[in-house]
Amino acid sequence: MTDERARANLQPLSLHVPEPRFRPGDPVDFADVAVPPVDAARRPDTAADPRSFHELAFGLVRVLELDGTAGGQWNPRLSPDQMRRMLRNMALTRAFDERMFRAQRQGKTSFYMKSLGEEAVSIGAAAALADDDMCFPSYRQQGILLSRGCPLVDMMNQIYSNRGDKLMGRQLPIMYSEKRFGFFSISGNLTTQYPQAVGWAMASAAKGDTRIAATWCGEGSTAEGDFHSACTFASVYRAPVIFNVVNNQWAISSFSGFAGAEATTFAARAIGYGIAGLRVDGNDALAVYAATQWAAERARTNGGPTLIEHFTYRAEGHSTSDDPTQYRSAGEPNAWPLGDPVVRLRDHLIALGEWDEERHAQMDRELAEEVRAAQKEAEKNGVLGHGMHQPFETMFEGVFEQTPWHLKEQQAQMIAERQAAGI
Amino acid sequence: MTDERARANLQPLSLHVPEPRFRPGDPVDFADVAVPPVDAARRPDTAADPRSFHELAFGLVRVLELDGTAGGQWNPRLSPDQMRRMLRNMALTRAFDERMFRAQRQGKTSFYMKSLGEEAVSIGAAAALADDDMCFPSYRQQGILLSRGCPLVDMMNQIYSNRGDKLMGRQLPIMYSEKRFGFFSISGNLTTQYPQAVGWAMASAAKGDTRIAATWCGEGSTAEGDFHSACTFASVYRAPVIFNVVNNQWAISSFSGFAGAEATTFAARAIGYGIAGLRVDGNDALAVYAATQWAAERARTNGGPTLIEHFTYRAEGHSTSDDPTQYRSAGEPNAWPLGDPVVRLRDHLIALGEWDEERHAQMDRELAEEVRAAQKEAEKNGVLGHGMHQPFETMFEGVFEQTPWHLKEQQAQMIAERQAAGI
Amino acid sequence: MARMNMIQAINSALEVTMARDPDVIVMGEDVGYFGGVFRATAGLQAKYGKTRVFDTPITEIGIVGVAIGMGAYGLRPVPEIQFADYIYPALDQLVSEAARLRYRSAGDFTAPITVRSPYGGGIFGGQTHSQSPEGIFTHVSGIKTVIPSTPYDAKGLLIAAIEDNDPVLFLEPKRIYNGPFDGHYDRPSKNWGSHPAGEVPEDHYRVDLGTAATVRVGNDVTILAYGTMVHVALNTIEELGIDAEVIDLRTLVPLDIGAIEASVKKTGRCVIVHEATRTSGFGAELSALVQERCFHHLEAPVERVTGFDTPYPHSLEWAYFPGPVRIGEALKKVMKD
Amino acid sequence: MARMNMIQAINSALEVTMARDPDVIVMGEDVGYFGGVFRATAGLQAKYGKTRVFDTPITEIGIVGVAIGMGAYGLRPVPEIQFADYIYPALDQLVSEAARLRYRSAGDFTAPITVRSPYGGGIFGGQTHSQSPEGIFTHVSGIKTVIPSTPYDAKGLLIAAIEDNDPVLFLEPKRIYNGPFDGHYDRPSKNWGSHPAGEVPEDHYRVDLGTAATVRVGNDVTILAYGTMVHVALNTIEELGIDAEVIDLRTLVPLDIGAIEASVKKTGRCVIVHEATRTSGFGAELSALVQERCFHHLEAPVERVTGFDTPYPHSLEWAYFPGPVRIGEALKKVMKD
Ligand SMILES: Cc1ncc(C[n+]2csc(CCOP(=O)(O)OP(=O)(O)O)c2C)c(N)n1
Ligand SMILES: Cc1ncc(C[n+]2csc(CCOP(=O)(O)OP(=O)(O)O)c2C)c(N)n1
Ligand SMILES: [Mg+2]
Ligand SMILES: [Mg+2]
Repeated sequence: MTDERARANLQPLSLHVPEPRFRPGDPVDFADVAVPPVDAARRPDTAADPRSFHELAFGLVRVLELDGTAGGQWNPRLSPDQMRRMLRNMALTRAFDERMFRAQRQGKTSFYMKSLGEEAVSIGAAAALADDDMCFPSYRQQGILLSRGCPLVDMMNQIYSNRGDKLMGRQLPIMYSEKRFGFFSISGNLTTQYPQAVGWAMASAAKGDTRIAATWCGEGSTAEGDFHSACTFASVYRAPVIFNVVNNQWAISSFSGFAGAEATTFAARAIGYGIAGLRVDGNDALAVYAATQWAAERARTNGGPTLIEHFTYRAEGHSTSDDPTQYRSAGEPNAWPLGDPVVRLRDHLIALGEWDEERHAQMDRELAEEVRAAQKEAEKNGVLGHGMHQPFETMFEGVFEQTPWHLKEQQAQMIAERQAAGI
Repeated sequence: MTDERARANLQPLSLHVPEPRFRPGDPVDFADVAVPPVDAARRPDTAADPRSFHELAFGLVRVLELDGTAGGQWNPRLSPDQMRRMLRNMALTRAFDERMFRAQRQGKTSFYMKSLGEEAVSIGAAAALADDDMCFPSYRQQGILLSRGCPLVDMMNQIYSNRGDKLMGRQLPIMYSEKRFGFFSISGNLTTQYPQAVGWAMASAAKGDTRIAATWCGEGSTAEGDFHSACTFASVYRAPVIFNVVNNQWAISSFSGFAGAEATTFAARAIGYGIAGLRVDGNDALAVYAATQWAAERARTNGGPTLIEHFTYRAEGHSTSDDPTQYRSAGEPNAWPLGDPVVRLRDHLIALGEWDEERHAQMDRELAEEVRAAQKEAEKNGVLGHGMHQPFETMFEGVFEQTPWHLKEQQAQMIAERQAAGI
Repeated sequence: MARMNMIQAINSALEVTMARDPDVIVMGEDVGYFGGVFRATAGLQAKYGKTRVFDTPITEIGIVGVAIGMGAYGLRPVPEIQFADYIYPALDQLVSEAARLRYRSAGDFTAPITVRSPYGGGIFGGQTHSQSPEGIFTHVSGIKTVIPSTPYDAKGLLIAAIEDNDPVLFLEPKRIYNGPFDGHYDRPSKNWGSHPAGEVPEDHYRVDLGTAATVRVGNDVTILAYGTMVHVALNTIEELGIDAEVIDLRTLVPLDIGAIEASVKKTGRCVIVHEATRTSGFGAELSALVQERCFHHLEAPVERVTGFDTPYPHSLEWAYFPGPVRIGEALKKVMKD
Repeated sequence: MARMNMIQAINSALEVTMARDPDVIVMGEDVGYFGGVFRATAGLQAKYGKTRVFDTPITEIGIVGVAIGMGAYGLRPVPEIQFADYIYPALDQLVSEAARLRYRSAGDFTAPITVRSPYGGGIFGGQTHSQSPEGIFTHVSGIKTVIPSTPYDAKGLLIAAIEDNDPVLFLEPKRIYNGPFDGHYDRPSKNWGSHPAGEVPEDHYRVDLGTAATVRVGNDVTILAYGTMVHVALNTIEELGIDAEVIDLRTLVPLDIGAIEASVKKTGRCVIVHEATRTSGFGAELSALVQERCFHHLEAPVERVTGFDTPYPHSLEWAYFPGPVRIGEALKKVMKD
C-alpha cells in the first residue's frame, strides 16, 4: 500500500534485521569477541561517580586468565578455602542439573532448565553477598540456592511436584520459592522480579536495615518494560540493589542482537540511568565475586544500584523443551572463548597448588553420589507422572489468606462430583 | 516489622527521596543550570558512531546566544524568511493557547493544555522535518499542527467537541488526530505513541519508503515501559525514527528528579541503547531545528534512531486542572535561564536587521485577530456545555469497521428508551 | 464524628492506618508534596515524612512492582494509580505477581498491597479519565476488588483493605468524591454535607470486606449496584416510586452472595447497574450468579443496565452514562411481567 | 485438500495471506529463523524474507505497540505472543490503543492487527503456560476475540482475522494443536489424521468471524463451548449418551447470538463450558445473555463448567481441568429438572 511519493532524490530506506553469525552447519570463529587481559580494567572506589568509569560498561572485568593465573585490580584475593567452596558449589550445580535434566528425559517430570556454562554467575554472586541479602532470581540461578545450602531433596521435591513439595505442586519445576534462603518466588513471567527487587531494597533502606537486594535476568529479558521501570526507580531513590544481566548470548532461539547487543553492551544500559555499570567475564567466578562484592559495598554504603552484565554463554538448550541445534551452530559451545567456569577456577586452584585433578575427580564422584542419594530420597515422595500428589482440596487453599465462600463452594463441588463419579 | 539483625558493624541504609530545589515561597536561583556557549558543542557527521559523541548527551546544543547572536557548528544558517516563519508559528501557537485556555476558563470546554515556553520544541522540529514525515506527538505539540497549516477552526471544533468536530466529540480537548497533516491520534495514556512511532518507521523502512517518523514525550513520561520497548526496538532494527524527550522540568507536580534527572540527563538514555543522543537548548528554535535536521538526515540515510532531549521549562500549569503555585516557586518561570523562545528568535532576527519591534507587535495583533476570528467561526458549531452535539447513534459507530449486532442492539435500545422517556 | 466528603474520608483512612502501623506507606504519581491530583493524600507527607509518602516515576509497572517488593519485605504499601484508566500498564504485575504470589509460593511470600485508584465517568474526562475496569480484576483469582459509595464506607473499607493481607484493588468513584450524584447532569450538584454517610468517625474503624449493604429495603425488585450507581439507582426509584431493594455490593470479590440471594428470593426480580461496558462486565457475573441461585424465584429475566460497549465518549458522556432514564426503563421492563 | 494438524493449518493460513498480500508481516519472539516455539511460523522467513518475518525483542508492550504503528502505516501485522499468559504486559497497548484507535480518531487511523497466541491448559505448563485470558478481552470494546477448535476452522478464521480491518485476538488452544482431546488425560492421545476437520484446503478460504458452528445437533440440552472444550464436551455426551446440541462459538466477540438463541429455545437447557476461571469469565456473559433472551424457554438454570477460581496449578492440573466428570455432572444437573 506504500504511497509512491515524489522524493525521487532520496534513497529508499531499508530495514535492518539482526542475524547471528553462525547458523546450523556453520563453522564457528569467535576471534572477534574481545578478551581483554585481566589488568585492563581498573577498579574505581565504590563511592565513585558512575560518570567517572563509563569505560567499565564497555570493557570486561576479569581476574582469571585462561591459563589459570589470576591478577588485576579486581582480584578479590580469596583464600583457597573460599575458592574451593565456590568450585564445589559450581560442580554441585552442574551435577544437580545433569541429574534433573535426565530425570525429565526419563519422564519423571514435565520440565527442567540447566545452567550449564553459567554456573559462575550464581555461585560467584552468592559467595560475595551476605546470606541474608535478598535474591530475586530468574529461573537460571539455582546455583544461589545450592550455595546457600538449600537441601537438594527440597529442590527435587519441587521439581517432581510430589508429596514432599513445599510449594504443594503448584509451580512448574524449578520455579522455587525459598524465603529461608533469601530466594524470592520465581515467576514464569520474565523480568517482573526486577521492580520487586527494587521495592524490597527501598523498603530495607526506608527501615534502616542493612540488607540489600540482588536480582537477575537474561539479556533477552532486559527488553521488558519492567527492566526500565526497575532501573528508573532504583536510580531515583538510590536503592540498595544489584541488577544482574546474564548475557548468555541466547534467548531461546534469538541471539543477543535481538535484545540490542549489536549496538552496545548491556552494561551500557546503566549509563542511561546514571547508575554504576560493570561488564564482567561471567565465566570467571572470581570476577563475578569481585564485581558483586564491589556493588554490594556500594549499595550498603547508600551509594545506590549497580548493573552488572555477566558475559557468558548458554552451553545447552534453553530448557528441556528446546533443541538448540535447530538454530545455532553446534560448534558454538565449545568455541566460546571464555572457557568453562568450572575448569577455569579448577585450573587456578591447581596452579596455586591448592587442588589437583585427583581431588577434583574425587569431588565430582562425591557430588554425583550426593545428588543421586538425594534423588532417591526425593523419589520416595513420588515423581510427577499424571500429577495429583496433593490432596485435591489444597488446590483451593492459599488463593487468599482466608478462603472465601466461592472457593469453598467450588472445593465442595469438586469433592462431591468426584465422589459421585466414584473417583 | 523489620528484622532487627546482628550486623552491628554496618551503618543502617537510608532511602533517598528527591526534592526539588524550590517550593512555594522560595526565592529562585538557577545559577547552577549550566548554559554552555554556542560553540561548546561539536556537530559530528550524521553517519558517525554514537559512541564517538557521548559528550553531546551531557552538554547542550545551542545556536542562539541570549544576546540575539547566533553561532557554533550547529547553526543551521536559515534564511530570514524561514526564521520569520518559525517566529510566526511560535507566536501563533502562543496566541492560540492563550485564547483556548481562556475559553476553558469561560466554561466553553472541559479541558485545555498550553505549551507556553516550549513552543520552539514543536515549531523547530516541524520546520526541519518534511511535511509528510509522520509525527507521533504527546499532548503538548500543538505547534506541529499549526506549523503544518492545520486550520485553526478544525482544532477548535475538536476542543469544543462541537458539531464541527471531525473526531465526533469522542476525544478530550486537544487529543487531535490529523492524518492529512501527518499527526497521529493523541492518546491519553502516556508514551504509548513511542513504540507506535517505531513501528511506523520500521514499516516505512521495510517498504523502501523515504518518510521517517518522529515522536515526543515529556521527561516524566520517559519512565513508562513503552519508552524502553521503543528504544530497544529502534536500536535493534535501526528504525528511522526521532525520539524527542521534552524535558520541561515538571510532570504535573513532580520535578524531573522523579524521572531520574538527579542522576543523569535524559539524552543519556540514548547511550544505554547505543543510539545517537543529543541534548538541546529547547528554548532555542534554531538549535531544535538543527538537531532535528541532523537526526532526520541520519534516519533517512539508514543511520537509525536519534534521541533528542529538549531542555526547556513548562512556564504554566500542567493543564487547566492544575495550579502550579501549589508545589513550585512562583519565581521559577521568569528565572529560567534559557529565556523565552519567542523572544530569543525575535531578538536574533532584529539583530540581523530582519525584524523589528513594530513588525512583531503588528504580527501579534494579526495573529490574535486570526485566532479570534477562528474562534468565532468554531463557536458557530457550538461549545461543549453539556455536550451531546453529535447525533446519539454516532456513539455506536466506528467501534468496529462494521457495527456488530450487539452494538446495533444497544443503539436501538438507547433510541427507544429516549423516545419512551420523551427526550 | 466529623463531616467528610469522600476524599477527606479516604485521607482520614490513610492517616489513621499510618499512625497505627509504621509499615504503611503511600506512593504514587503526585501523591507526595502535592497530595495527589484529587488531594486524597494531602498533608500525609508533611506528617509522616518523605520515606513513607512519596512521589514516584510515571511508570505503573514500577509503582505496582515496587509495592509488591516492599510488601514482600514486610511493609504494607498503598500505591495510587492516578486514574484507573492507567492501570493497564501494571496489569502483569497485578495479575501475574500480586495476585499469584501467596499461592505460588505456598504462603512463603505475600503481597499485602492496596492499590487505590479513582475510576468511573461523569466528569467529562473523555476516554482515558472515565473507565471502569473492575470487571477485569474480578476475573483474576487472588485479588480483591472493593468499591465504596459513601465517605463512611470509603474510610472503613479502605482501612480494612490496608489491613488485609491480600492484594486489594480499591476503586474510588470519582464522580461522587464531593457529593452523591442523582444521575441528572443538569441539576445542581450536591455535597456530602447532609448525607448520613457523610458523618464519619475520626478514629479507626473497619467496614469488613465481603459485606454488602442493603441501602434501601424494598419488596418489588432488587437492584444490585456499587459506586456512583448506588446513588443514581436510589434516586431513580424514588422518582418513579418503585419499592425496590437496593444492595450496595461494596466488595465485588469476595462477593456478599448471601445478601444478594436473600433479596432476590424475596423480590423475584433483579436489575444490575454499573457504569462499565456491558459485555463481560461484572454485571454478567452477577446475572449468572442470580439465575444460578434464584432461578425458581425469578419472575422476569435479570436485567443489566450498563455502559455501552463503546469507548467512553467525551461529548456524548450524558447519553452514554447509565442514567435515570435507562435504569427506569429496565425497572419497568422487569416489573412488567 | 491436505491433512493438517492445527499448527500446520495456522502455518498455511499465514503462508496463504502472505502470498496474497505483501503487507502482511509476521513478528514475535522466536518466530523468525526458528519458526516459533510451537513451529507455527516455520518456513515463513525462508520464504518471505527477514523484513516480513522476524524475531523481536522480548517485550510484549513493544511487539504490540510496534505492530500498531505498522498497522497505522498501512501494513497488516500478525504479531505472536508466545503464550497467552504473557499478554498482560501488552494489555495497555491492546486496550488503550489497538482497540480504541479507530473510534478515537473517527476512522483516521486503524489497527488492522491480528495477535496470535497459544492459550489454555492440559500440557503440564503450570501457572504461566496454561491460562485462558479471553474473558478480559471480551470486555474490551473495539477488539475481536477468535478461538478455533479444529485445523479447518483455524485456517479459515485466521485468514478472516488477518483480512479484517479491526484488531483481532486469535487464541489458539495449544492442547489440541496436534489432535483433538477427549478430556481423558490417561488415554492415548489422538491426532487430527482421522478427524474430518483435519482435512484442510491448501488454498485461500475464510471462515467468517462472528459465525458459530453447530458441531452436533441435539434436542435435550445446548452446550456452548470453544477451543479444546468443544472436543471434551462432545466426548462427554457421547460417553453419557446425551442428546445435546453442541455449539462451537469460534468467535466470542462478535458473538453469533442467533445460533445460541435458536438452540437454547429449542432445547430449553444450557451448559456453558470453558477452561478459564469462573468468576467473570466469558461464561458469565453467555449465561447472562441466555437468560436475558431465552428466559421463558429455560427449564433449568444455565450451568457453567469452568476452571476453578484459583491460579492454574501444575501437579493438580487434571483435577483442575474441566473434564468429563464435571461436564457430566453439570449436564445431569441441568437435565434433572
Ligand atoms: C513475559 C514473558 N514473555 C515471554 C516469555 C517466554 N520466554 C521464556 S524464557 C524466554 C527467553 C529469555 O531469554 P533470556 O532473558 O536471555 O534468558 P536465558 O533463558 O538466556 O537465561 C522467553 C522468551 C516469558 N516467560 N515471559
Ligand atoms: C499511563 C499514564 N499514567 C499517568 C497519566 C497521568 N498523567 C498525565 S500527564 C502526566 C505528567 C506527564 O509529565 P511529562 O511527561 O513530563 O509531560 P509534560 O506534561 O511535562 O509535558 C501524568 C502523570 C497518564 N495520562 N497516563
Ligand atoms: Mg539469554
Ligand atoms: Mg514534563
